[in-house]
Amino acid sequence: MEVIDAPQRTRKVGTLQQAAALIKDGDTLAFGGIHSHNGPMALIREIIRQGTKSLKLIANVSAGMPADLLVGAGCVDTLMVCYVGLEHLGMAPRYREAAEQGRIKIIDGDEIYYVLGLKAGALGLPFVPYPPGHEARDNPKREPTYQRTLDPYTGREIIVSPAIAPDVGIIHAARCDPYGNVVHLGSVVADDLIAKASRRTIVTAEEIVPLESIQADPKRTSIPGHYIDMVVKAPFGAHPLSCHGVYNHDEAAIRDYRDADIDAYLREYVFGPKDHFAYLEKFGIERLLNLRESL
Amino acid sequence: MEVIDAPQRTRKVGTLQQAAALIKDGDTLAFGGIHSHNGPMALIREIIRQGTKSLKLIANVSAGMPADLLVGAGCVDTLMVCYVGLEHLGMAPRYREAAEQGRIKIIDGDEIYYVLGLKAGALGLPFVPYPPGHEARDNPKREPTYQRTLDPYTGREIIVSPAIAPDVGIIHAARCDPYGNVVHLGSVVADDLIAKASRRTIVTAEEIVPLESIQADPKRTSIPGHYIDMVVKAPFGAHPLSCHGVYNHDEAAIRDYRDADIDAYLREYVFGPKDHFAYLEKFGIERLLNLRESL
Amino acid sequence: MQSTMSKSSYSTGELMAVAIARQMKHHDGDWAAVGAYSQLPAAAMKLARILYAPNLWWLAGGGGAINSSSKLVTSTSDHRVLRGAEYVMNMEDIVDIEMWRYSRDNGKIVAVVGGIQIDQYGSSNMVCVGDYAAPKVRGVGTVGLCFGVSFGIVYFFTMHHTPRIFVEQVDFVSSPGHTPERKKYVPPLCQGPQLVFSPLGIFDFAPATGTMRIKSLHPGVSVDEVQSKTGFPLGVPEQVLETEPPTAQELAVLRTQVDPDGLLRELRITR
Amino acid sequence: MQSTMSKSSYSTGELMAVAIARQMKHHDGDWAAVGAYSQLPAAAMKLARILYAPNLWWLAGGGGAINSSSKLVTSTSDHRVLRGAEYVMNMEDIVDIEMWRYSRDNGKIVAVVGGIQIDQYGSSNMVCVGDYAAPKVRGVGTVGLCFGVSFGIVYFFTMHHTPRIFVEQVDFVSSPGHTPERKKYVPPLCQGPQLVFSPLGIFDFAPATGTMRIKSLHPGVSVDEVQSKTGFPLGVPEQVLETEPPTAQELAVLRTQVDPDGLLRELRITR
Repeated sequence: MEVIDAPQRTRKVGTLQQAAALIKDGDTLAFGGIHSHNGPMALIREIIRQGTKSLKLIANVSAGMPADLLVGAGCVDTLMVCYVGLEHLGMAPRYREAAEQGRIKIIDGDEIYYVLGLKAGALGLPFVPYPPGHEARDNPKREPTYQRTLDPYTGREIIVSPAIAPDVGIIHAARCDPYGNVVHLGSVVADDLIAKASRRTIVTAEEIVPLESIQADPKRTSIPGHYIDMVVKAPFGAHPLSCHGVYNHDEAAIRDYRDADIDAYLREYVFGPKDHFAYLEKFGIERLLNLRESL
Repeated sequence: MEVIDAPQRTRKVGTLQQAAALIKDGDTLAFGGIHSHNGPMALIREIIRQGTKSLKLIANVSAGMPADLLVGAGCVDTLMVCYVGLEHLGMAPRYREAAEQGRIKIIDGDEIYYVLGLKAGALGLPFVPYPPGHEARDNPKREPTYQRTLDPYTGREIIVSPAIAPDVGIIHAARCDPYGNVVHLGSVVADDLIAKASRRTIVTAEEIVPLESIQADPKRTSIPGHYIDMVVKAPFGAHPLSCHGVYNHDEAAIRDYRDADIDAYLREYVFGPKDHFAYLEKFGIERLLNLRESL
Repeated sequence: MQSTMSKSSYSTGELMAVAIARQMKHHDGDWAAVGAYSQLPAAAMKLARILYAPNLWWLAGGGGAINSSSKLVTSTSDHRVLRGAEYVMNMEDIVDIEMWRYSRDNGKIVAVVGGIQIDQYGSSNMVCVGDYAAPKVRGVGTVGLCFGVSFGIVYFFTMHHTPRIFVEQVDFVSSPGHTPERKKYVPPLCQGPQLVFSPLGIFDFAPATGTMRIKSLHPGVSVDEVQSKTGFPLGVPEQVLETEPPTAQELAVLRTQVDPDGLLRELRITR
Repeated sequence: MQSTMSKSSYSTGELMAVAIARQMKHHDGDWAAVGAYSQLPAAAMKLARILYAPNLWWLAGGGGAINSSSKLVTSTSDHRVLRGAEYVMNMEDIVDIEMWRYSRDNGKIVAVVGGIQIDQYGSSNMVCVGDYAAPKVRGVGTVGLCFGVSFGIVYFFTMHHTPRIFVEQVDFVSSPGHTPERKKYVPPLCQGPQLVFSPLGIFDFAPATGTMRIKSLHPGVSVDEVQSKTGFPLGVPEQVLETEPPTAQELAVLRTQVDPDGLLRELRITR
């Protein structure tokens, strides 16, 4: 039977410009992916383009170029570090320089601090309580956001670290439907936790798939759409990083970034191109399509 | 090239008898599934058959017949309750009677106590810290395993509940390979957490699939085999409950259980049949196959 | 166009499902949890998404289906509920969202739950009748009612309306209603119980006293009848409204798309 | 049968991968974690599962692949690593198992990790060189070394053997070695660092002092050479063993099944 006058479901689809505008100066910003994979690079370039400042950046569990670029562009005030580096390509140069010169505040986390902090943020737990042993490490001694409390079951003093609840989380995935249901074809890493812990979450996706393709296999959905506030179509939106299941990372482009003068790089690849497709044009269709590799 | 003299991977396949023998008198035992779905019933019948006593049973998040049957058979000393009932079929009669007569000790949990308790057990966290609000509920007041401590970030006194780390976890799933890699075709509920938190975990499965079928789609694996100590092939091993993705629950058989004299039921369906297939014979192939329903 | 049918042409279950569905107009874009043994709210969520709140997200109980679009079945954790869903939550997912969603600014968490006792302040009990240490009836356990202090909004539904369910004071607070302790401890964004959908009517809570009062009575129900079946004095408004019966469109969608097997008409509902 | 090849016929990377793989004989049935920038241990795990420890479970870094059986690639979080894996962990899964596995009696958690500094007690540092407040070099961060107090056993590997890496005392303890604080706080089942695999040799820790000592030196390496490249006095056993070079079978499996692209031969390893 025909349903008359029923309201229609609202598509959450927006543009990179609209998405970047949701991130305000001073926000706590988390981004997804890991190393040279699945970073929301097109959106990060747009955030820089919009001149966003004083971000408290929650670098992902092993962050490379996304964190380094935001630091190099002067957008970052405080950086929560679990790992920031370029894996086999060496140190992340702008992060290292900014940290050594004291231009950014570092919060020295690690995998537990980051992952269980986000989990506590998602749940609203007051803190993360640690089992014994971490007293022997320097992070809880040197990083002042760790605290202590009592374990009432043993009477022992324990270490705790804070819940992490970002203002905005940004992730990149292979597929998303217009209502925010995300499908990762490869590793999810902590993208699901970022979506759960953040007050708002934006997904950029290689393609926007119809709802029916989600409903056909709901167990493939990696993040349910109720956590997602905006969906942006961004093909090759992780370039020069990989998008798992769709294309490999462009290692030469990452090396070029590493070795470049940061201001020249920003002029050429961020402020120069008028939009994401103009950025992609700088690499050309042959190079991009040769990165394609499914799982 | 041919590899000479290399050792072979060890299959973890065992029998229901061997699996039940891993559960000792007095053990803390957790079981998977929810309501009338995915309970490891064949193994539970074998545990009863072996006369296991004084179990500390961690009933699943919404437990029905598995908990009621173990209580009715006199195997349970302490019962952690989140929900024990028969959903639309009413109360779980042996649980209710044993609780009202004080024959079992009840730990009054709930979804947070159970799920985050298992999570803390998996992680080895000393306890679960609660956000404000739960002071207004009676569980933290009446159930003595809750405690209080200080939130050093706010100076506020908070509620905490204990980590849960069962001695043995038992779950039932549609598929498992010989090395313990599990595939749920439907809901996982807390089966993954049970496997993570328990010192040993046993899987009963409708079928044992080859490793290659797991490797063909590793993102379908719901629990990695490193958590699994024994794999048992048990077709219709959840009967009279459903196995998600394979067959529906046998509601008439659950009603019959509910209304039966428990001793008569145990004689006929647990102690009488010499093994699991003899149990299935009591229902017959037509009835069983008519329960089949894929997703 | 939206003609009203006579009382005899729909069941109380259908009436209640429609009433809950209409309330979901206020929750378009919000996220709603439905528990076990919950055909009424499950049908309501399906109906609401078709007619009134297409942006409503809802969870079918412990099975974890988000936005299940299959036909109504008895158990919300039945695997058939997963068909046509958009995501399947495990228990960690469920606790993650139900424990603390009010920190997000893009949607409230709503729940439609029940209890073996509900009192005049909207406290709910699933644990025991009588003394906790030696109960007359041992209940199923607090289960998801622990989230009663983290949900943004709680709605109750009951399949029966008797003085044994609607008691002056619950014997165990699984989830607190408008109690002094809620006021003292629970963040104000977690607003607690707002409405009760029973087989006799719809009830809300007086802001001043936090006590239950009649909002509307279902067709054919009198104030005397509902008061006689309630274990505490109900607030009675100056003008007692009648619950608007299901429209032809609501019933048609319910019977063709939501509940083609007619489960709502077979529910054992006590009036 | 298992003939030994001459030194020139294998690379130091291949030698180290084989040495780590052989150590995994002791971990058949255990669970091993390999991090980022870890071609050596990743190759070792693959080789070990084929030749020595078929029941070894291993995690390829942050990408989360369990028992990856694809050919070696540069990054352990590359999606190509997921091919032929048995499970894909997300970060919650990884933390769940790496934080507390010693409570289980069916297998140890083992890790093969590195550091920008490793000291004589096996403490490891990824955070800074020099003063923490004003570092000469700001490191990448502690990342997974936080599990150094929960892993059952820790192995180190390094791509270089220099006094800048092997220091008397680390400037920041990302993961504690055999320190008084480990003894005081860390459960004894978490045994801490057991071996160090460097381009010059294999090192263990003297039980009495907890300090690093030579276990074996790779072919062609002298005690003087390794001592001159180490920032603290190494323990020297009465008889210094030579690391057994790869056998023909090990090299064949490595080059045909594990690393057909020869990444181990291209690694920038400093001797």
